[in-house]
Amino acid sequence: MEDITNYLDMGGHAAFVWPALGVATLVIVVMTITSLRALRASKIALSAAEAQAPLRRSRTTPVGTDG
Amino acid sequence: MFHRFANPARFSRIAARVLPWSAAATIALFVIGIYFALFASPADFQQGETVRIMYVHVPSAWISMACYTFIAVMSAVALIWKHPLADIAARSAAPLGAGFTLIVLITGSLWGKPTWGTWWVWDARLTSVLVLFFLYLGHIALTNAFDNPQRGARAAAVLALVGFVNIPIIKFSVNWWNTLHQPASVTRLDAPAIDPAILTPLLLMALAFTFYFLTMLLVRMRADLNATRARALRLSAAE
Amino acid sequence: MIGLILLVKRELGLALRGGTDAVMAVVFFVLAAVLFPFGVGADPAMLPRIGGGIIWVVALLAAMLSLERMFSSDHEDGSLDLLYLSPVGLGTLALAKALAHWLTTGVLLLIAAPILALLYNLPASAFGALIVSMLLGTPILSLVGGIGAALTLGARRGGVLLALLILPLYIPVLIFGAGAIDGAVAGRPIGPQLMVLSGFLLAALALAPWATAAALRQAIE
Amino acid sequence: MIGLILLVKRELGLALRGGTDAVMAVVFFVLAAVLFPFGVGADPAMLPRIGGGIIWVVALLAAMLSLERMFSSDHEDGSLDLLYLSPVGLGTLALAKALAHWLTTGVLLLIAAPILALLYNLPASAFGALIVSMLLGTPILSLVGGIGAALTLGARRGGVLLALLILPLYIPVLIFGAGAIDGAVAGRPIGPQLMVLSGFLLAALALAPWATAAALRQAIE
Amino acid sequence: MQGLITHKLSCIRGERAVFTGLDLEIKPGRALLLSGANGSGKSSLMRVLAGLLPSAAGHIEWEGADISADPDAHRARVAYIGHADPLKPAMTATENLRFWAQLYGLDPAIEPALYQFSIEHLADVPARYFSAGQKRRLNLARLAAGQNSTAGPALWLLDEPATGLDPGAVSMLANTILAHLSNDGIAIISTHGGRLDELIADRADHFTLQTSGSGVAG
Amino acid sequence: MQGLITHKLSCIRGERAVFTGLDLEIKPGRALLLSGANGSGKSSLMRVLAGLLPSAAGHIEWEGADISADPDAHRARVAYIGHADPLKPAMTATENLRFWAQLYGLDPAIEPALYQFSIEHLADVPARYFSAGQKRRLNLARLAAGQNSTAGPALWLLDEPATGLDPGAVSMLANTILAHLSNDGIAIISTHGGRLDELIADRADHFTLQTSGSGVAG
Ligand code: HEM
Ligand SMILES: Nc1ncnc2c1ncn2[C@@H]1O[C@H](COP(=O)(O)OP(=O)(O)OP(=O)(O)O)[C@@H](O)[C@H]1O
Ligand SMILES: Nc1ncnc2c1ncn2[C@@H]1O[C@H](COP(=O)(O)OP(=O)(O)OP(=O)(O)O)[C@@H](O)[C@H]1O
Ligand SMILES: [Mg+2]
Ligand SMILES: [Mg+2]
Repeated sequence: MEDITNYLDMGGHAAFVWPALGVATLVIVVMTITSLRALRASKIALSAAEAQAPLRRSRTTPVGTDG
Repeated sequence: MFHRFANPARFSRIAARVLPWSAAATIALFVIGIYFALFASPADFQQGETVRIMYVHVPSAWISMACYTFIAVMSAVALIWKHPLADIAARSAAPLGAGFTLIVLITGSLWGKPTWGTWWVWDARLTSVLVLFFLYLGHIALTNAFDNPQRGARAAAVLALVGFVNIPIIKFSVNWWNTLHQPASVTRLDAPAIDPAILTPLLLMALAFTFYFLTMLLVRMRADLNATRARALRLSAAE
Repeated sequence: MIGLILLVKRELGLALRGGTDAVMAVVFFVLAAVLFPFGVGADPAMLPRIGGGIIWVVALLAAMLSLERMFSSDHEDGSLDLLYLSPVGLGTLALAKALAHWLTTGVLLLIAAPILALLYNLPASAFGALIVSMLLGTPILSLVGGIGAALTLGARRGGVLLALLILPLYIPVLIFGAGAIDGAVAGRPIGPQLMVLSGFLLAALALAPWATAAALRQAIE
Repeated sequence: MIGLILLVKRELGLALRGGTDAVMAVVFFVLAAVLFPFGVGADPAMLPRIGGGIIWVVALLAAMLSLERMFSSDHEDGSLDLLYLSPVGLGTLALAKALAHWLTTGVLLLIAAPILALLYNLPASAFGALIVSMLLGTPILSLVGGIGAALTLGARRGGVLLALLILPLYIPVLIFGAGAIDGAVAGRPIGPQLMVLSGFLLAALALAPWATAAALRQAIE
Repeated sequence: MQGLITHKLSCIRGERAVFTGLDLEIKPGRALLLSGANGSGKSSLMRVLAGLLPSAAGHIEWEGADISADPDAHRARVAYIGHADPLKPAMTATENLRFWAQLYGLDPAIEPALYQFSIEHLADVPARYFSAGQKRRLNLARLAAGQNSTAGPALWLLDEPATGLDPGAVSMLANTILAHLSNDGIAIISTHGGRLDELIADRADHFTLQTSGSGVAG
Repeated sequence: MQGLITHKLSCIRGERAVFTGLDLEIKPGRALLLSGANGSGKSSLMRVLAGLLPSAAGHIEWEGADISADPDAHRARVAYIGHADPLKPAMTATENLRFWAQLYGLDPAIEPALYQFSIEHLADVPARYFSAGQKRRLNLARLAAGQNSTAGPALWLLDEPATGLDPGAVSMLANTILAHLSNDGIAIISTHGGRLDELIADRADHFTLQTSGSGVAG
């Protein structure tokens, strides 16, 4: 128990070390979440667009969307 | 016009296959790295326990500079060869770079208070990193400032190339001007002037950060590609 | 070359006739510099200490303010289309615009600066550093500013963006410019600062017109 | 009243969509305030002494910069003609524009100011004075600024003229605003300064829309 | 039923007399087609009639009363289309139009007005993306939005309204004007000739401004 | 003597196809009158032909050579009149015109050009004071200034050039265009119909852009 308190105290610099690590974690988590959410949203948008596109595709070839 | 998107499609497929592996590697490296950084390494005899800040501060600093370099290279590719993947890579990387730069600034400040006695000094190293942060913000803002995404990408590419002069300034500012900040001790031409007990966790964390960056880059690029394709499909359907 | 002269002459003519807001920069420069003692309190001991820095910061802001109109009036009325179609290249146009911007703002700032230095009680020894550093620094502001002005043409929040893009790039000029003055006040050698500024100027001269032209090409559509 | 709400909503909508440059003011505010330590040198003992003044001066400049576009875009595209012909009077228009200007610049300045105060190491005791003085002062800047913006519509050197007209009128606000902060830093009572600012605000509220409307009437021709 | 009458109206711009001693009379339900060489003062006359530009001499009467007696009432009855299109590029067609309709206290039935000029498919597109003619159509849709309300403007001052319009849009404009005239409205329309003039010829008088100053009824 | 040819030209604006697969052919000495509803893409086509807007697909040939092979040469042969008048309000008519003429390396005989559009009396008046039609005349005078020189632009791209012109000025414009065509020049003129079309009908072909994309020769 004492060990843990001692460790958490970081030699008296707890007020600096833990916030620093916390902020880093927070930023990384936020970046991860926004990126993954963007990927999910884009997949949904793409499948929605593909669902209605094939009807028209034969008539007008959309430029820059092949492949 | 058509060959341009054949390439991104192949990229998308490869990225989808690589992603699980790189994600797994990132998690594994983080677990090992954090173990070494927080538990298996001693406190520095000068800096005490605050040295643990270094294990996020320094890798973030490296990534933030490497990311900008990556953006600058991609921008050159986009402007010269007009490769559409380069545009997408650049604009996917920018928010990540901004995030890492923010980590550098905040952890640096939190480290500065106990070691230098102040949160912030206006010296060349800190200033040039702040400029880097603004350059990232400018890049993101410029990318999104136009209704035509192509125009945004090209403008941002020009900015990225112009702003690249800042990178050597960050790197060498501590050598060119005497400042409070540490000079390079790991990335030197001769052998690293640093204790292996500290070097090990530092390198492990740096590796973890690198893998994290690459994984997120792939995720964001895939998202961007999907969104671009969806928009193109919808617009052609609206004809 | 003929194109360059022609373009610069046109810009200067417009500035003289009040067709552009270039002169605005000096007025802003002087007024803003005059305002600071009101806000900060006119402590005679402190003013010389902060004077060099304030003069440089205000010069930066003044230069930035006059940037926004550098290309936008030509963009809006269709002149930029014609300039692009003309035999004079966009690179020459970029250089001419930066030159004209410097002649109408930089030079005037240079003239006004010593007066402000008097106002802030700068020691006589610092005047040389002030003039030389501004002589080297203000052209950089015009050249680099041109890139920002071209990049943000037609952008959604042009003004904000311009400030966001340009001020960070101006910071090095500020640090070395103000550093030279401070050094002179403190009696240190100011050669290194001036050398760095010269280096920046040469780099800007070589690269900025090229980058501006690339940005302008994107803006025409 | 309905007209007022409608006009304010339109201005805010335009600001949100990036159709106006109102947000520019805050960005300028923050960037300019960040620049000063570069120029002046970040002596931790001096920054708090000049911080209050610098923040107020930069707020003044930021407000002034965003004034120029207050009426000019409506003037150029013919909207001002229609606004004049509408049942909503020019007085209401003037009030709505000042209100919208305050909401898009003043309020944002108010939010950003405490952050800058941290940067300048202002003592905690001065925060209240900073906020209250800006709360009272920034609406004056918008109201009085409207007069200048209307007077210089279509003038040949609009920008310069505007600065020349407006900055002198802003100086009293600056003196009492910065005075309140300095007083708070020094532990003096700041009631008198705030009373004076309130008086200015009431006077501006009563007179400025009227004067702006008169100036606008002259600009339509 | 006296309509609009001008007495010896003069206008000075940039210290030069644009027109002097102009006498006009337009009855309710009639349009006046105003022609004249470039620079003869058509736009200036429009602005004087709208109360935007002060006249140098003479006066304007509406239903027998001098308009300077009650400028507010006069402004309320004017609908003005100038050379410029008062649209905000950042706002959509609907937003642009709704703002003007609400400001003038008109029936905010925006969609029918957009339909009337066949730009309903652009309703949610920001005006930034409009072609020159699409912008003009949106500007003209203001007229249609006003027409639906019970007491819309009675005096339409249209300065070259057909600029940039394709033939289809000109017909739409002509129909809008004819509907206005059927309601005993008055329209003064500056023009350089064209399809619009033919389409409303039945209900229109002609007047040509001479560059020298005074005009010639045609 | 092949003139201007486009092959399967396409244009995308704001991620929407404005026109696709456009094939045009204009012989030297001929004008093409380009019509089409508002928003059908006339202005966009003009800008693509001028090299101001990149085409999304297809290519443009001048005398058999792809213009993208030598963009500088192409720009040198283009004279472009857009919707806006590129004039500086603070400069006089002469100054405005002389600047453009000198910049393009043309014979700076300014006065004859002003005469050609009957604005010589405005030579020393700042453009700020011009009426809408006077501004347009000054803009068009650039064409006249270029014509006097030995190697003036061979390809005129005129986007609704007659906007705001009175009938007299339209004739002046028609004469200027006809003179250009007599010199084996090419002119592409967008229009919504009007006197100009009639005046140059003998030497003009017609083409109508469909809003859907591809066009119909008329
Ligand atoms: C906001 C403040 C700070 C910023 C922006 C900042 C920025 C940076 C950057 C960009 C690097 C990478 C340099 C390179 O690889 O060449 C770095 C490395 C480093 N920083 Fe900081 N730093 C800050 C504060 C601090 C503080 C307070 C300390 C500790 C006293 C510190 C200690 C270090 C160390 C030891 C390195 C590693 C140097 C090496 O071995 O290469 N930094 N910092
Ligand atoms: N800058 C732009 N960005 C995106 N789309 C645009 C832009 N300008 C025009 N468009 C769209 O492109 C299409 C073609 O416009 P263009 O200006 O070429 O038409 P136009 O034939 O010249 O019409 P008009 O007769 O009205 O002048 C229109 O549907 C328009 O909405
Ligand atoms: N703002 C102004 N200041 C001074 N003079 C002006 C101004 N605007 C126009 N003028 C002059 O007044 C005269 C009439 O201009 P006006 O715009 O009324 O002509 P117009 O008949 O509408 O011409 P157009 O057919 O070209 O539109 C012109 O000679 C013009 O030069
Ligand atoms: Mg007119
Ligand atoms: Mg068009």
